[in-house]
Amino acid sequence: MAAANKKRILYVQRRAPYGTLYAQEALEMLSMGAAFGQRVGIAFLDDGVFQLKAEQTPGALGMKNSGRMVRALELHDLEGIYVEQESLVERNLEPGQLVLAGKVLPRVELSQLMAEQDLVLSF
Amino acid sequence: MAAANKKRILYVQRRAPYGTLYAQEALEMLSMGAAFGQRVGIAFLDDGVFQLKAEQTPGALGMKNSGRMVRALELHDLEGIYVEQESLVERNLEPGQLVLAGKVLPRVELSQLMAEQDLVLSF
Amino acid sequence: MKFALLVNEGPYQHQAADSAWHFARSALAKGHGISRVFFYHDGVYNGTRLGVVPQDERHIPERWALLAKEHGVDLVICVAAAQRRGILDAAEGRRHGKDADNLAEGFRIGGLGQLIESGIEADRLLVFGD
Amino acid sequence: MKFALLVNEGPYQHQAADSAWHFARSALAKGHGISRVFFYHDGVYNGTRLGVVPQDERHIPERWALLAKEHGVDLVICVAAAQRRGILDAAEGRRHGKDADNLAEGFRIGGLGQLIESGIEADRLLVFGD
Amino acid sequence: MSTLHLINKSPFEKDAFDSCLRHALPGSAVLLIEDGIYGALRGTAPGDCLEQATEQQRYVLVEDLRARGFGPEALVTGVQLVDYDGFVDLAVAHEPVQSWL
Amino acid sequence: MSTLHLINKSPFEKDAFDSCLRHALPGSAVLLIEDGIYGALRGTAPGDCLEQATEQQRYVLVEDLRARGFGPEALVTGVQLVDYDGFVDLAVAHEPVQSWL
Repeated sequence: MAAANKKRILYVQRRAPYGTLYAQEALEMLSMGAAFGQRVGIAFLDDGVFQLKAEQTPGALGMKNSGRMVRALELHDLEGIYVEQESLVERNLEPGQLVLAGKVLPRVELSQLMAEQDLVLSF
Repeated sequence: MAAANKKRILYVQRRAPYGTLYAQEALEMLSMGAAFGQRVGIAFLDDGVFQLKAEQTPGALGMKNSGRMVRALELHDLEGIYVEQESLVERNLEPGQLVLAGKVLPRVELSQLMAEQDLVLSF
Repeated sequence: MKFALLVNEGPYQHQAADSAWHFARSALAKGHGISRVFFYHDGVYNGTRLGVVPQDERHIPERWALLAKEHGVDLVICVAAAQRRGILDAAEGRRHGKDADNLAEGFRIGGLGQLIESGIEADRLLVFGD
Repeated sequence: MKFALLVNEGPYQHQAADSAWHFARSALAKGHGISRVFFYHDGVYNGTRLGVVPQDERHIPERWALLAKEHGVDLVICVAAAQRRGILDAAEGRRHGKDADNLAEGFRIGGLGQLIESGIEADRLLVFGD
Repeated sequence: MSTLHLINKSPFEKDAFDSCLRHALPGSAVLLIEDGIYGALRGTAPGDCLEQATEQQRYVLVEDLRARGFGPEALVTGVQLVDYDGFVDLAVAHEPVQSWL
Repeated sequence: MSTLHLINKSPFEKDAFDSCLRHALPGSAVLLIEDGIYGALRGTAPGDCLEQATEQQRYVLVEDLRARGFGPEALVTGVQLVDYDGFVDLAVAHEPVQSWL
């Protein structure tokens, strides 16, 4: 498919990990679908930024490490990994505390980015 | 069972109807359990007060009328039907717009009432 | 126009499955196409054939199946989400050594790729969830 | 002390079933009793025997069943909530003319009265949900 | 084309409504469905917020509004009612369609 | 006996945290579990709110805190950590136990 025909697809992650499975299953979908040759990105905003927190240790709960799945995003050929600045600030998280170095964007720029997509996937 | 041995049980309804089934299934439980000879009450607060709104007409959605189930509460031998005043005000609802005449309580009194229960059931 | 729908919640508990069905029916009535409805997360529970619903209540899985039968809508249950939650077709049931299966007629088990494919091919993808 | 638990959500999708299980296990380890776990709303999905879970992941229905086997915990699935959502035992399946059923061993189908009963008899009733 | 934002959550219970309004660009459309319709009630904080979002087209799904016992007279000004057919038309006219779950 | 309030929701996403704190009487206990633990983070609006609720005993479930990548140093002052055994002890010591779902 020619680049001009590629669809821009954005996964929007607004939920915290562990309390629900939404975040994890969205990541599973992204990793399966990333190979479809489209222009795929992922955005973390609101409680979704908690998915990026380093040092997640869910062992005592017997749950899979969601932070490790997030880190694996860097292995995929993604158009971009975006993190909303205001969401980080409201939650007292700093970029240095995150499992990966996404592109931190102010809300106004993330809003623009979301509006430019062909497809927005929410979970 | 002697009155002194009866348990005080309060159903706490904090969710709106239709968007989820929680409210309706909680009412089903109450109507089944009301006959157990305990001192059973129900409290509507936060979005739960929307369950009380008169003139619900879910026919076009093919869903059961939740307001009718709420009205049927008056048929049960309940200790009380309580409605939080602040929750009504925040949602611009007036007692006259409700399907039944519950006891409207200010938040501070409802808080006290909840604390006096033996059992609080949330859905 | 060709729509694809993603349904993320099970029947009854959340209104999402209802809203998606009403949207699909209206779109079809207006002459649009629904190429596929993909069921993910708890949405896979829409595909059970074991539901017992009172006569006077809507039967959500059967309603979906009718849409498939009358309009050729492709109803796809995500295999990964379904396995975890105990929704299996006969082949999956056998493969995993189960003594039963529960997928309703009109639905099929498929992979996540089929959602992505829908998203690419359809003119619009709408997500219904909680 | 005697506890009863109410679980309002299905396995995996929400943490409620996990939290309830961890609470039960800790209470039992400390010498308390768990008289009953009652599954309501989407909680009834905890009782399926058709779930297929990867080896390295927790199997929530089996974990509940083990609690029933080792500690005699009564695992009750609400019949009204279960029928709507397609969770049936063999008798229910036959009664409603279904060709299959899916309730896991260790669970039983019961009425809402059994939750109320638990609430009355137990020293504490804890609710786990979303 | 501009975005159609879908909100299906009560603004009193969840943050989807607030987050959507913070992110919706001028010229985009916002459609309130399911429990989202509570966001359009006159005399409430979320309603005031919606009323002031004059740079967006704002719609309420009438089937969900009626189900919950409300009619147009309960809504803030500037909001248009649509039925499911209108919902389909909005989805045709906008791209992408973004759900705020 | 006094109430044990259970909060399992993120205060940023849902209203359960706020509603619970508005209703919890002096002398009651509040235990944050699951996504509720985000309500105890230092340097956030909900955290400030929890810190000021000095008339209630405030607890955080450590298994849920660690799972989400946080430790005691991230929490506001006045909050005690408990594990699942401590959760059971709190449920024994309080009545009723009220879940804010």
